[in-house]
Amino acid sequence: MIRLRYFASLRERLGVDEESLALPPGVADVATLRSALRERGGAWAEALAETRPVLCAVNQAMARPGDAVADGDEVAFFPPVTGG
Amino acid sequence: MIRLRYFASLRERLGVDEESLALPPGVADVATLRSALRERGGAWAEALAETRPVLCAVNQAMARPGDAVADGDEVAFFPPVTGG
Amino acid sequence: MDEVRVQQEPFDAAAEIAALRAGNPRIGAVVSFLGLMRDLNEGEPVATMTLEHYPGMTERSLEAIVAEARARWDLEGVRVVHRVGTLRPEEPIVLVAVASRHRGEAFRACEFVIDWLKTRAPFWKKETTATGDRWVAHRAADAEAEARWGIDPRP
Amino acid sequence: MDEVRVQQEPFDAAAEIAALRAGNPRIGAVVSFLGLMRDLNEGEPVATMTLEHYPGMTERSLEAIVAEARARWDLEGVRVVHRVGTLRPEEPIVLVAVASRHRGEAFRACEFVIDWLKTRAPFWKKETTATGDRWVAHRAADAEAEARWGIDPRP
Repeated sequence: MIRLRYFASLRERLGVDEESLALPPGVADVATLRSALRERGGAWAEALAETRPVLCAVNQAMARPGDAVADGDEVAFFPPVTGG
Repeated sequence: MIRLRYFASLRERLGVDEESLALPPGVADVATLRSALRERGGAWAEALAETRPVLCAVNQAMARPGDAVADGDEVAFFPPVTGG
Repeated sequence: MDEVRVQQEPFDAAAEIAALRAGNPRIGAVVSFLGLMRDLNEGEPVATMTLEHYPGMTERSLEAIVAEARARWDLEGVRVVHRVGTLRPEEPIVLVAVASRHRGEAFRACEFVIDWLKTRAPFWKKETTATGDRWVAHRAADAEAEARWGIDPRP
Repeated sequence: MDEVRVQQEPFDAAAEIAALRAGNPRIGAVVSFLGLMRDLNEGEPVATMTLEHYPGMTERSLEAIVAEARARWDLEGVRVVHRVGTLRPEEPIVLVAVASRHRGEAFRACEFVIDWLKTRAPFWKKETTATGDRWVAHRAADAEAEARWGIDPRP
């Protein structure tokens, strides 16, 4: 199982702030996880489209598309940050 | 007459903080004034030696050696500044 | 000493700076950045702003930014306090205060911390305007400001 | 609003910054530099420091520096407060606070003002150490810091 979290405009678009998920088959990194979520269609396909600037954190550290995702991880998706 | 002022280490070396002076003959700018004061000899020759980093202000604005000095001016000599 | 904090309540910048430099007579310079809520963004009046964050990751990312500043410059202390929740115009959003022996290091490190914070710390602003709520868009200028500092080894 | 001041008494940095930004919701950034007396200079412990200045010219030169900063950057306010007289370690010597809409201008202008002040404002420091009094020497680093900003039309 992985824990998924969504923040800010992405959370609003998807209508969910967090969920637990069995690691889908073929998912080994951030890019394949994002792609698997896109396949849910609708808001998911739109909000996580490759052209959208979506950031990802794995275990609360910024991650790149090629970074590994494994069972037990906390993975978050969110828009570019705007604090400060 | 011009009003002369001295500050910080220069004031201490010369033992005077201000004086009034009739503009000496031949003095028309900062460089010739400094040279005329050097001719007093002793501490004056030493403290105002050309090799010393002495700054000058004419009428309370930083001045260069070629800047004019005229009757009625306030002229100050002092070491490089160290505030802040 | 170093400290990073995320809080709902307003902070007291003077008290933060006093704590930063207390009992350290080696400090010759404190440079601080105070980020304030403006009443106008992209030409439209803004009534209130709500700051969302990612609890846990926020603190970790601020600590990582401070550690990076420490590695780059010789500093005596760094303090970052960032508010979340609802704010009004003129209210402080963030304080970054850096103490060092000489001023150059404090200026560099303070600007570095806020530049990295603006692109790496998980905060998001939502504005309430007369025409409704809107999420604030990431400024291209912030990405450029971050890029000036070069790349760190982490992603 | 802009203000420059030279005074014997300690100043309240928080009150100065509050006055700088009071009632101006356009301000998004305040960058401030606080210069503090260190207990050690060039390896020797310093007990007290006495600051001398050139009354009249000091205020004029600070005003000229602020005017130059105003001409170079789009600012909402600048405040400079400098102490004279006798100070002890950890005491604030000078505050430079700059307010602007966005942070880049405030960082640039704040550092510019303190860099110019360090080479152009008529203040002199005398330190009291265990081995006697000594005038502080001008730092070459300060001349270099000033030179980065380029030459102004005045001498």
